[in-house]
Amino acid sequence: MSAEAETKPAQIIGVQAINMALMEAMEADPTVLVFGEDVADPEGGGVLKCTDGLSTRFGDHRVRSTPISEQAIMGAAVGAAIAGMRPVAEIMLMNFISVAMDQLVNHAAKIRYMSGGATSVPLVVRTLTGAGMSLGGQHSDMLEAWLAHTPGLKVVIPSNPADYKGLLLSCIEDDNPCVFIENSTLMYTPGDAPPPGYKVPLGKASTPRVGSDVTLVSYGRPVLDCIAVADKLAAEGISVEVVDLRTIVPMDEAAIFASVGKTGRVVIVHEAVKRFGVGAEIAARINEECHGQLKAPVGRIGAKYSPVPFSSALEKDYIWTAAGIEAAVRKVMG
Amino acid sequence: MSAEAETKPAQIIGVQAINMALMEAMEADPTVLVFGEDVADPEGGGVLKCTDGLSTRFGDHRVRSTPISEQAIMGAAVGAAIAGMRPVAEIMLMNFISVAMDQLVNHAAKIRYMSGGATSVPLVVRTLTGAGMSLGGQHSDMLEAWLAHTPGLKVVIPSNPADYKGLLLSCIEDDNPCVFIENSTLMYTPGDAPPPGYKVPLGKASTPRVGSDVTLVSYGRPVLDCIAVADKLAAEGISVEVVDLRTIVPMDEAAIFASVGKTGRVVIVHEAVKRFGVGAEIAARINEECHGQLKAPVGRIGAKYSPVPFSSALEKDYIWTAAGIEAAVRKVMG
Amino acid sequence: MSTQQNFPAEPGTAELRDVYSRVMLIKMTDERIRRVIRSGRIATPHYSPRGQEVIAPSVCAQLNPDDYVVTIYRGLQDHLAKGVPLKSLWAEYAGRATGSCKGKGGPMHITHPAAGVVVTTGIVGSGIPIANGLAWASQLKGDGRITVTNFGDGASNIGAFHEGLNLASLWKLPVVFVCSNNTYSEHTTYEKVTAVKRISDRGASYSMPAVTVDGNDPIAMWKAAHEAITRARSGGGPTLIEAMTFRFEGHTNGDDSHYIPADVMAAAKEKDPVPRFRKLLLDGGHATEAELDAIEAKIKDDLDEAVDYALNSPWPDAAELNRDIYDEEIEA
Amino acid sequence: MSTQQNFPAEPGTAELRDVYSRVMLIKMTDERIRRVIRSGRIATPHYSPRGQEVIAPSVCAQLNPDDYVVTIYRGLQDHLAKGVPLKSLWAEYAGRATGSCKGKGGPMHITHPAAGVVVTTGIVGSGIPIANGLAWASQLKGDGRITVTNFGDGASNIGAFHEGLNLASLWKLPVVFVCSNNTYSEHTTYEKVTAVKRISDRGASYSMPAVTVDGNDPIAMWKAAHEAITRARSGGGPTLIEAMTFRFEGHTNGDDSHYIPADVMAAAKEKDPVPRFRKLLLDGGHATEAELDAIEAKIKDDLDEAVDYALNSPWPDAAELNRDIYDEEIEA
Ligand SMILES: Cc1ncc(C[n+]2csc(CCOP(=O)(O)OP(=O)(O)O)c2C)c(N)n1
Ligand SMILES: Cc1ncc(C[n+]2csc(CCOP(=O)(O)OP(=O)(O)O)c2C)c(N)n1
Ligand SMILES: [Mg+2]
Ligand SMILES: [Mg+2]
Repeated sequence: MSAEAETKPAQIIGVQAINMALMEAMEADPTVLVFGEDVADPEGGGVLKCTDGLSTRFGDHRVRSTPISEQAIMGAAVGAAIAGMRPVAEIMLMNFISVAMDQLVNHAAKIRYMSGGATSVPLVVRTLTGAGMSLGGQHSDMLEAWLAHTPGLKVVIPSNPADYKGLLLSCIEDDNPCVFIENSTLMYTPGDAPPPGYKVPLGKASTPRVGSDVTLVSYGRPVLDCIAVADKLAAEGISVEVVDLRTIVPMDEAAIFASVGKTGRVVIVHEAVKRFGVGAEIAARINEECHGQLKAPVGRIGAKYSPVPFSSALEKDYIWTAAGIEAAVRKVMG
Repeated sequence: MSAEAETKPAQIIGVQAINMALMEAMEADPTVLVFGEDVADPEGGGVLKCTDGLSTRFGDHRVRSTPISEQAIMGAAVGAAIAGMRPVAEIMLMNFISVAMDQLVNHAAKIRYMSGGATSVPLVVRTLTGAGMSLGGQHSDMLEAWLAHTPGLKVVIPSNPADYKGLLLSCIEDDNPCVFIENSTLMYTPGDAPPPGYKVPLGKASTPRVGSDVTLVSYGRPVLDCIAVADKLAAEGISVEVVDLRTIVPMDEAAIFASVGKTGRVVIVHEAVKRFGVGAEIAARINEECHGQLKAPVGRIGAKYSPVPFSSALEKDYIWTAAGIEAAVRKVMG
Repeated sequence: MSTQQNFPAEPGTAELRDVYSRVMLIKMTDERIRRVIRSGRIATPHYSPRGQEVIAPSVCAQLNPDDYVVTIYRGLQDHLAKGVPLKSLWAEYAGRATGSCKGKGGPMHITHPAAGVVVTTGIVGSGIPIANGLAWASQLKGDGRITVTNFGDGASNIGAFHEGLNLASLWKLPVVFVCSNNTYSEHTTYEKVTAVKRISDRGASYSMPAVTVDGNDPIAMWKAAHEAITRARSGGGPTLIEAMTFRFEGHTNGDDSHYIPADVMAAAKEKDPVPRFRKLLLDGGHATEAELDAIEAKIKDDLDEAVDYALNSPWPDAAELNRDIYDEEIEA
Repeated sequence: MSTQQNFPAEPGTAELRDVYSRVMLIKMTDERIRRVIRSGRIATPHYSPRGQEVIAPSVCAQLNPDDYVVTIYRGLQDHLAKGVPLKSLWAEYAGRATGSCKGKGGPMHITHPAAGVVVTTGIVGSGIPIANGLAWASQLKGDGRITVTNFGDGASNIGAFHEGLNLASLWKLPVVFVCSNNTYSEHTTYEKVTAVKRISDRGASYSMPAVTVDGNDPIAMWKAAHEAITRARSGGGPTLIEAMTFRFEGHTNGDDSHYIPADVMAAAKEKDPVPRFRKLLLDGGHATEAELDAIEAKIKDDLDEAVDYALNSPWPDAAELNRDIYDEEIEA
């Protein structure tokens, strides 16, 4: 084994990170419950194997495969949370929250407030989504803007295995309802394994690349392309800072404003449909708070205003591209 | 009867405007169907009487009271529309679309696209909402941002009886799924009755007040306060233009940019939660398109980041106020 | 750990008097609420339980304080039968800081964990899946609690009902599903929207014991509830109770029931459960006129006090707008 | 106006041969799809109907071309049985401009109105309420059409099923609800998630005629479908058919069915409906080996041609991104 290989941390993928976080959380806290379609071991421990081994280790009273009944799943999470448990419910794909929106937005998000703080709902919803795999219009949507517009929820979208693990643990420990959004591609993308016990606080952005000319604000899968573009442009002498938000609610606005204050130029990149997306709020906030400091209009990249197309020929042009990010950076550079 | 009274058009309220539009549409086109909870005459013609008289006149085959089954209602609308009808489904209150979101966003909005244009879904969903009546957290939400972020839907929010009528007729004639959002207060607020056959095209803003110093961009119930503030400030010599968007999708951006191009100052006002709301997209677009022309940062007013409180003591401070609009106008005036 | 009280399978004098007191508390509170709303001193939607008062007390009198109740907008009967204090209830109706939800939730969302009232929802059917979650937690903790959830006949046609009853049956959850069948959903009759003769017939879809009972008969209601509660508490799983009743006061304030044929309303009022219950107590020698009058007098005093308390309570402070959205205060 | 064809209550030779041809078309197309996907020439999720081929043809052979079919992700059997042309189907699988949805929808959303295939959905249960809408339109127009909607056993636990069957029964809609019960929802067994012995028992909740039938038996399936179709077409309202079957190829490509016990799979494969059907035709003198071989040969040729067509078709143009979102083209 070479010296280099020795110092390089082990690589894991998102699926493993999720599994590690759930194992640790269930081990540490007997009130943590895991349930959803196919999650128990007789069902294979989840279609992606995220929950593999949990029911064997912690028992089928705490880890349960459910019927295809998203309202019942989400409602059970709400009730169990009110009764003092820490349910981690899986909604197999994010589009399916559309059948459970009532429980999520009218109940999970609002019960603490409507009860005047008499009850609270410390649940986690894990859900998977993302374009780029030819899954078509009903299996790929990024709907975080709906959730961010729903006060009472926290919304988390990590970009790498270490964050998957660290943020999921924080969601489970958090006393508020958290929606944890996993990406179909990232779940198989390797990254550095975090040390045991690793946790990432909610509401704190990371800065995978430090730079001084332009800020890229992003989250989730496009962060990888932001980093690639930053590295490419560094060779040309364009210094790009990449801010990975990690959580949409609460949002680390201080990190955004600090970076934009430094660079004066910013491009926001997300996978979701651009129009009325999270990027609109970020852009509006930057324009409000960094008004005198902007050297160019805020750039925004998101998916086209359309359902997600099936054909790979269309899908690749539907979402962001590295080339598009690069072009946007060059544009704000003037 | 005085001469003045003779020239003043008759006054109607929103409820009557809706009823007139439905009557006209059902009369003109036998494929128009009306259904939802309590809408037929044996059930009183709707809880607000919007659909009063329809089932008696057009028969209970075309006008049907349904079970409390919003998924079944929305699904029936999708299917009937595909089969060539023009269903107008009522979802009693906007919060209840949360139980029917799947049919609305995964199906109504996407079916034309996913079928490559082989089918289309010309349905209308009428729904009621709005704060200010102490209906609490689950009966008052403005959720138009969710719908606007869902490509394939059209989204309409009128501010006065004439527009209620004219826009509803346009929605029914439109070949796309339209969500028509009524406001609980406006439904009882009188306004000029439109002439028979009156129609308002989708995607065209109106300008109830023309001005040159500041633009107020709004829609729905806050438009009334925008107008009141414009009138008040006119007396002080501040000239306020009020742009009433009327439709959120498609949005009359040309009207917004033209007005802001003229005034250089703009405040956006809506009832929905400000954060991640429709105003964020409008602000982002103005900053993108009117970059050099802005004399002050774009102002934004919306509800606080919280569920809708029950107590009138809190509810009044939760949403926009006329005083808040006035202060925002003065602020952008510098 | 929930105290395992032993309630008799049939109500005796003590039980009937207990239930009756709760029934009268509900009836008189509802009447007072409607009066105060009409007077303009409180502005809120209100869903009267007048005519349906017997159901909740017959169930709740057999529950422990820490058993959970999940109810709906028409929930006053559950709130009071389960023991939400009159003062915090009234203050919530009045939107005051001293209300059970600090004025933030309102009558449609009354919450009082000390009385076991943990969820009141305004969305038809949505309490059902939540009740499962509460019951699942009890099952896991082995705390002996059961969960009762109330909903209307109209709710039996919504998806959440189906998903909820299926899961409860599969997981043998300690839940009692109480459907108060007043034969109307807002303005619509049962037959027009429900493709089954009795809602209890739907129990078979979930292999769940289900029964239809006269919800205006305190003895029949007690017995049905006793069986269901015993089943839930002993690990036998859920039960569906369809309690037949009627509502006399319109769906909500302002609704004059114009869509209910006069003869139907008249026949229903003939069966008003409250005078019927009073007669049962008197005829059966369970109580004297004087004793029953004393109950009413006491409730009247309590109501006077509660209304006074509510209307003289402070409004919530604007700072409350920033609280209880999350565990930590935010700038809302 | 839908042509009122008269199909016999029991299938004769002609009917059985018709059904068998469709069955074989489904089986061979599915096998080819899996082969082409494995070869890497097409990248798409695919939900194999292998093992379930008899159900859809037994129904669709008794439908008119303009009758509506609503189906789901596992819908290949319905698409083919109802007559979606192989070329546009294959081109859609390949994401090409010539696909039935121009490559925009993909296999999970195959749409071909000329064949009556108007909705294919990827959301479990969601086709049911939509089927009602189509059927309601037919009822209003008096066009004589009926609507068939297919879904799995797992779908019977979701809210849309409940709401949809209730409404269909109330409005006496001309719908046939076909539940293909393969005893698995993805990796989960029927018993673990369904609190009723037979899904057909749920018909009672909606006062709806319901029947459980061996979905691998073409004669039993034909008869059950005939009764339901006749009922729907004559204004008698909806029927629920639970067709018992099994899937041999995993939930989707990549799934090796590891969660299905080997003996369960072996027993199911013993009952493979396709060889059984072939035997029935031969034993009953309905067809000769040579005739059946000719059917297969023809299908093979058609498949060769369709695959070729699909893989040589153009990709959709980027301009398509702006089309079909609304009736008018927009800058997406
Ligand atoms: C999902 C949903 N749809 C519609 C409503 C509006 N709504 C409130 S109460 C009600 C009628 C409910 O009838 P039922 O379940 O019989 O209860 P009841 O009011 O008779 O006690 C309706 C339609 C709602 N609150 N939630
Ligand atoms: C609302 C919803 N939840 C979950 C899924 C994911 N999913 C796709 S197919 C499936 C299993 C469906 O089982 P069943 O209804 O029995 O049909 P089968 O696949 O066996 O034909 C699941 C859970 C989905 N598509 N929609
Ligand atoms: Mg009722
Ligand atoms: Mg199945």
